[in-house]
Amino acid sequence: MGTTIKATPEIFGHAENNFFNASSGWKSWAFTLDHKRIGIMYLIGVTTALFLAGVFALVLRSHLWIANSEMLTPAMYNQMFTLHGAVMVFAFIIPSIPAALGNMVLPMMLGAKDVAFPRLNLMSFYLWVIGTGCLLYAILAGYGLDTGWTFYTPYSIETESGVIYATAGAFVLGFSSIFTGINFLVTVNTMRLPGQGWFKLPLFIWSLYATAIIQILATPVLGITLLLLISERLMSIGIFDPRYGGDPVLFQHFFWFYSHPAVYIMILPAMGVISELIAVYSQKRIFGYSFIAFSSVAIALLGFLVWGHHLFTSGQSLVVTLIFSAITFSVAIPSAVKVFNWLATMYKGSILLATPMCYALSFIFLFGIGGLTGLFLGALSTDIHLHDTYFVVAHFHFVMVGGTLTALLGGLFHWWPKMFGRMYNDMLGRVGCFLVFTGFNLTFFPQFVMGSRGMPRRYATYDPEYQIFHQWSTIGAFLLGIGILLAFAVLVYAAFKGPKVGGNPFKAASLEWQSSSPPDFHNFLHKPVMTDPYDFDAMVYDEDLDTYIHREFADPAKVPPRVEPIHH
Amino acid sequence: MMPQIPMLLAQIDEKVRELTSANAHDTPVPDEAMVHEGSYWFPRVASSYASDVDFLFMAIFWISAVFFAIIVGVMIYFCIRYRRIGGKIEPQPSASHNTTIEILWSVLPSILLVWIFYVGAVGFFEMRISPEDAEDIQVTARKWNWSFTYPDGDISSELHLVRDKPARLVMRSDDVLHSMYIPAFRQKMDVVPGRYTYAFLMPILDGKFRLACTEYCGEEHSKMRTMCQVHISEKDRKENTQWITADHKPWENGERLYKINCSGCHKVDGTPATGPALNTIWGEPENLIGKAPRLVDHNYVRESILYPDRDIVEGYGPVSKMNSFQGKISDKDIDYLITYMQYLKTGEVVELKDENATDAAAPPAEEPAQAPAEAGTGENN
Amino acid sequence: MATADPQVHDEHEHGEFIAHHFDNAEQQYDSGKLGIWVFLVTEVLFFSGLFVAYTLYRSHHPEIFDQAHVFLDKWLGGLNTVVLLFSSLTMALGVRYAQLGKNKLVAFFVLITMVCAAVFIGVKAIEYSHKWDQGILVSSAFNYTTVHAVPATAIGKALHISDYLVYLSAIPAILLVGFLIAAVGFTVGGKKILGIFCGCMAITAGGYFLGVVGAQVYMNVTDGGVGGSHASQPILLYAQEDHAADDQAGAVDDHGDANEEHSADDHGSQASHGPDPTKFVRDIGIFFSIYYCMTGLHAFHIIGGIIALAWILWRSLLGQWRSDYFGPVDYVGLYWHLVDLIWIFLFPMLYLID
Amino acid sequence: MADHHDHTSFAHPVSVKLLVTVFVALILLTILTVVSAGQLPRPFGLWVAMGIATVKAALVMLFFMHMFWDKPFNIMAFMSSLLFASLFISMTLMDTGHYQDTIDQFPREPVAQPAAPAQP
Repeated sequence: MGTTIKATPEIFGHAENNFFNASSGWKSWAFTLDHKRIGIMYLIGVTTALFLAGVFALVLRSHLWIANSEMLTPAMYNQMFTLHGAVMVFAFIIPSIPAALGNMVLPMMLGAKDVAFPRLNLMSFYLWVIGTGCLLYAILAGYGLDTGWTFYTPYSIETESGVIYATAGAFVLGFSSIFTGINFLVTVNTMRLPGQGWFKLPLFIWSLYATAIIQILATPVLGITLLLLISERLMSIGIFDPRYGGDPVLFQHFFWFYSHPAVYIMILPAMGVISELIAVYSQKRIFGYSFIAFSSVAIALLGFLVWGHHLFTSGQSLVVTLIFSAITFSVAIPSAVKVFNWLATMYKGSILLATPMCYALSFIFLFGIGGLTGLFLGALSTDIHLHDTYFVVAHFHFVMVGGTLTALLGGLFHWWPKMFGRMYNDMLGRVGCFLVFTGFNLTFFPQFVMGSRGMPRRYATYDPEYQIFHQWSTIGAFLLGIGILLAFAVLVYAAFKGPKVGGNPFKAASLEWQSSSPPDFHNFLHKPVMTDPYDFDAMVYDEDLDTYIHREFADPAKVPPRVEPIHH
Repeated sequence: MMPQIPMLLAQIDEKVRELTSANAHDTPVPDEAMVHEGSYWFPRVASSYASDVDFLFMAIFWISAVFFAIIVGVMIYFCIRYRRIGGKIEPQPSASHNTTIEILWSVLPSILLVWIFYVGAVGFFEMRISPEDAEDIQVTARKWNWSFTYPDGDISSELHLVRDKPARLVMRSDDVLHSMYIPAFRQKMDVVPGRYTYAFLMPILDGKFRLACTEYCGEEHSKMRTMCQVHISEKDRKENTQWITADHKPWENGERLYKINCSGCHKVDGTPATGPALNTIWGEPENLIGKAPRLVDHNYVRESILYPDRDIVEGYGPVSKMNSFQGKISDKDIDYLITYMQYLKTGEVVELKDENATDAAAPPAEEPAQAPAEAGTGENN
Repeated sequence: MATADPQVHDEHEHGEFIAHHFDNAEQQYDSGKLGIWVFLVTEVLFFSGLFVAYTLYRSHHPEIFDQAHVFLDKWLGGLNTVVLLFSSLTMALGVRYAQLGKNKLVAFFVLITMVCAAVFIGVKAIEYSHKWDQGILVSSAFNYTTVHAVPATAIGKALHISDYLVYLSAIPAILLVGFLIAAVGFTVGGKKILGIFCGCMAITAGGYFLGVVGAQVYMNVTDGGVGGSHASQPILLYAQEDHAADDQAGAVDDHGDANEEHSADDHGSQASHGPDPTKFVRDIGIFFSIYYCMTGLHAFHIIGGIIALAWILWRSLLGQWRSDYFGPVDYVGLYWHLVDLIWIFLFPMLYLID
Repeated sequence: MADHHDHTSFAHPVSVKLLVTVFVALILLTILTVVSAGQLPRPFGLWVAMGIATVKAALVMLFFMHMFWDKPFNIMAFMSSLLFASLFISMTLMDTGHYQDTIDQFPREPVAQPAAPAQP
C-alpha cells in the first residue's frame, strides 16, 4: 500500500462539476430525465408528505391527551386519522425508499448511466405530484376524507366526504408506483455492468427488485379496486354495495390483495438498505448473501398469499381463515433469516457506530419488536382479541415507522455524502437517531398494552382507564417529531454547509462509490470496475483525495482516460 | 428490561385509576364494575375461552421475549466487542456463509411457529363455533348504537347474558360495517350489512363488561359503546330485559326505545349531535332547509322517523344522515317516543289514549322488527 | 427512442435512435420489450379484479347470468371478435414489415388496425345505446322497459337513431370533420406527411361510423337483434306469445312503455320478443354492472390503443423504422394483441352463456 | 451512423403465410364457439367455450405476440400474471363460497328506485 495514488478529484473525489451544475434553470429540473435529479425531487416530495402527515399525527396525539377530548370534533378527528394514514401510506412510505433513494442509487449500483426508461421515471414523479395533489385537494376543497385509508365499503360509498378525489389520488399514485417498479425491474434485468451477475448485485438491488415485482403484480389490483369504488359511488354498480346484492367483504379481499403485498413494498427496500449499512459499517462481507437475497424474493411472493389475515374477524369463512393464518406464519421465517444474517455479519467485524449504523441497529431493535408482535396477530385466537385494537396500530407502526422510516433515515445519512458531496455532523446525527429511537418507543410501546387491554383503534374518545397510556404516547410522539426534524435539519445543513467529502468516505465497495461525490451527470467519468459489492478489501485509502478508491485505480497507469465529456 | 416496565406502568396505572375515577361521570358508560380489573395485559377473564387466549398470548410473549433478548443482546455485545477503535478498520476474518447454521435458524423457529399456529387455530374454532344448545340473540348494529333481541322477544340496548349459558349472536347491520367486541370475552366479530355474521359467547363470570364497536363506522364510532351484563340467572336477566309492559309509564317505554334506536345521534341534554337534541324541540317551531318552519308535533315526529329526508332541520343538512325506520318500528313505538319527548320538554306524563286502537291500526308493522328471529331458518325474500 | 433531452450530446457515438444510456440497439430493444411485457402483466392484473367479480357472481348466482345474457347479441359480439382478430393480424403484419424496415407497409397495416379498432368502438356504441334506451343499466339503475321508443312505420324504424348514440358519436364526428379539414389544409399547405397523417386519422374516425352504420342496419333489419336470442331462448322469463293475454295484462306487460301513443299494431310487432320484467331474478342488474365494467374498461383500452397506433403511424410516415430499430411498433403491437386477448375471453364469458 | 444493422439478431420477422394461417384458425375457432354456444349440456358448454378461448389466446400469444421466439424470461414474466390472477380468483372464490348462504338468507329490503336513470 505504499504506492502514491494519482486519481483525480474529478473522477473519485469531491467533484465541482457534477449533476447539480451540469445544467441550470428551472426547466433543467422540471424536465430532467436524470435519475439523480428525479430522485432528489422525489426526496423533497416524500419528505414534504412525511412532515404533513406527521403534523396530522401530532394533532391526533394532542387530541388524545385526555379521554373525552373536545379539541377536535369527532368528524375532524376521523378526517385527521384518515389523512394521516392515506398520505403516509400512499404518498410517503410506498415511494420513500424505492423512488427517492432507489432512483438515486439503483442505476449507479449497476454501473449504468440511467434507468431503462428515464421518461417513465419522470412521469412517475409527476404522477406522484398529481396523486398527492388529489389526496390533498380532498382537504383543501373542504370535502375532507373520513373513511380511513382503507376505504372500506359501504361506509366509503355513503359518506359525503371527498372519497372520489382521494381514491382518484390513490389510483394515480398507484400508477406512479407501478412505473417505478417497471423501470427498476427492467433496469436490473438489462442494464447491469458486463460481468455483474445476479449474485454480484448489492442486496439493496435484490430488495428493490423484489419490491418491483410486488409493485407490478399487486398495484394494478388496487387500481381496479379504486376504479370499482369510484363507479360504486357514482352509479352504485352493486358489486360492493350490499343494498344491491354486493358484498362488502369482497371489497376487503380486493383491497388487501394489494395492500398486504404493499406492506412488503414498504418494508423490503428498508431491509435492503439495512443489509448495505450493516455490511459497510462492520466492514464485513455480508453473511449468507444468497439467503438474504432469496428471502427478499420469498417475502415478495409469500406476501401475496397472506392477505386474508386482515379479514380474520371480517366474516371470512373459517377454512380460508385457517389457510391464511398458516401461510402468514411462513412469512416470519424469511424475515427472521434476514435478522440473524445481519447479526452474523457483525460478528468479528470492525463496527463503526456512525449515524447510519445507529439507525441500522435501531432498525433491528424496532423491526424485531414489530415482527415478533406480528406473531400475536397471525395466531388466530389472539388475533380475534387484538384485531382492530391499538395493538395492531402499534404493530404496524413498529414495522412501518420503526422499520421503513428508520431505514430511510439511515440510508439518507449513508448516501448523503454521495448525493451532495458533503459530510454531516455525525454527533448531531446520532443525537437525532437517539431521539427518534426513544421517542418512537415511547409513542408506540404503550399502545401494545392499551390494545391488549381492549382499546379499539380509530376512537376519538375513550375510556379514562387508557388515558395514561395515551399520554405517554403523546409525549413520545412529540419527541419523535423533534428527532425527525433534527435528523433532517442535520442533513439539510450538511447539504449546503457541510465539509466537502470525497467519492467514498465510508470504504464502501458497491459501484456507486466508484464515482465522484456528487456524481457526474453521466454518473461515472470512467468505466466502473466490476467488483464484488462486499469485498471491502478491494478499496484502498487515497491520501490526496482523502477517500477510498478501488485498488485497480491505485496504480496511476491503470486509471482509465475520461470517456464521457461533461460539457460541450 | 421487559419485567420492570410492566411493574412501573402498573403502578402508574393504579394512580391514574384513582385520579380518573373522580371525573368518571364524564364517561359515556360510567360503571364502576367496568373499570379495568384484569391483569397487566388483559381485562378480566369472563368467557370460557378467554383464558386460552391469554395463555397463547403469554406464550408468544415469552417466546418473543427470549428471541428478542437474544437478538438485542448479541447485537449490543457485538457492537461493544467489535467496535472500531481509533479509526482502524480491522475486521477479523470469519466465514461469510454457513448453510448448516442458515438451515438451523430457519427450521428451529418454524417448529415454534407451527405450535403457535396450532394452538391459535384450536382456540379459534372454540371461539367461532357455537354449540347446538346456544340461545340465539339477534343483534342489530346501526350508526351508532346496538340493539339486542332475545329469544322471548325482549329488546335491550345493552347485551344481557346469563352466566354459564352459551349464546350465539346473530348479527346484522342496518347501515355500514360494525364490529362487536367484548374485551373481557376476547371475542370480536364484524357485523356486515347484507348478511348475517355470528359470534359465540360463553360467559363464565357475572358482572358488567364493555362492549364496543371496533370497525370504523363514521362520525360517532367511538361513542358506539355499550355494556354486556352477565346475570347469574335467567330470572335476573328477565327483570332487566323485559320492559314494554303495562306497568311502565308510556314515556319510560319511550325512553328505552330512545336508547335503543335514537341515542346514537340524538342527545337529550340539549346539545346538538349528528341530529338535533330531543328534549327541547317538542312543540317548538323548527327552521327547515328550504322550507317554511314547522311545528314539532305528532305528525312531524312521525314523518321524521319514517321519512327522514323530507323535512331536514337547518344545520343538519344538506341531506339527511338518518336512515328511515320504515318497517322497523311500530306506530305504537312512535307514540311511546312522542310521550317521552313530551315528558322531557314539559315533565308531564302523557298517557296513551286508546292503546288497543293504535295497536290494531298497525299490527303488521311489528313484523319486520322480528324478522331476524326466523332468519336463521332460511327466510328469503 | 430518440432522445429529446438537451443535456445529452453524445449522439456521435450512438445511432441517433439509441438513447444515451443504452450501450447498443439490442440492449435498448430488450429493455423496451421486457418493459412492455411487464406492463402487460400489470394490465392482466388490472383486469383480474373484474374477472374475480365475474367469477364470483357467476358461480354464486348462475341464475342472474342465465337470464341476463339474453340481452346481449352474440352475433354483434361475434362480429366484434372477428374485427379484433383481423386487426391483430394486420398488427402482426405491421410488426413484420417494421422488422424489415418497410415503412409504407407498416403505415398501411397500422391504418387498417386503427380502422378495425374504430369499427369495434362503433359496434359497441350501438350495443350500449341500444341497452341504455331499454333501461338496461348497472345494478342500481336497472330499469328495463321492453319496448324502446321506436317509430311505428317501417321507414321510421330503419332511420331511427337513439339519442344516446348521437351523444356517443359526437366526438368521433368532430374528429372526422376536424381531421378531414386538417388533411386538406395541410396537403394544400404543402405539408404532405401531416396531410396524409390527418387523412389516415379521418379514415379511422370514419371507421367508427362504418361500425355504427353496420350495426344499426343489423339492429333495424332484425328488429333489435337476433343473436341475443331474444327469440331463440324459450326461457320462462319471456312474455307469453299470447297477445290477448297481453292486452288484458295492460300496463304491467312487456309493453309497459313510456311512450303512450303506441298503436295496437305496434304492440303486435314487438310482442314476440322481449323478456318480461316481472320474471327477473333478484339483482339481475349485477350482470350489467360487470358487463359495463368489463367491456367499458376494455373499450378504454381500445381507445388508448388507437392513440398509441396513431403515434406509430406518424413515425411510419416519417420512415423511422429499420431492421435494428422497430421496438415501438413491436411494443404497441404486443399491447394491441393483449387487448385482443382480453376480448377473446370476454366474448364467451359475457355473450355465450348457455 | 451506427454499424448495427448488418447483424440484427433480435428481429424475427414472421412469415405472412404463418400469420394468415393463424388468423384463419382463429376465425374458425370463433365460428365454432358461437355455433356451439347453447348446444351442449350444462357444465360442458362453459368448459368448451373457455377451452376454445384458451386455444385462441394461445395462438395469439405464440405467433402474433412472438412468444414462440421470445426470451424465456419475458414468457415467465407474463405467465406469472396469470398465476397471480388465478391465485386471486381462487382464494376469493373459495372464501365467498363458504359464506354465501349468510347473504342469501338475509332478508334484504328493496331499495327505493333510483332518482334518475343514469346518463351515459
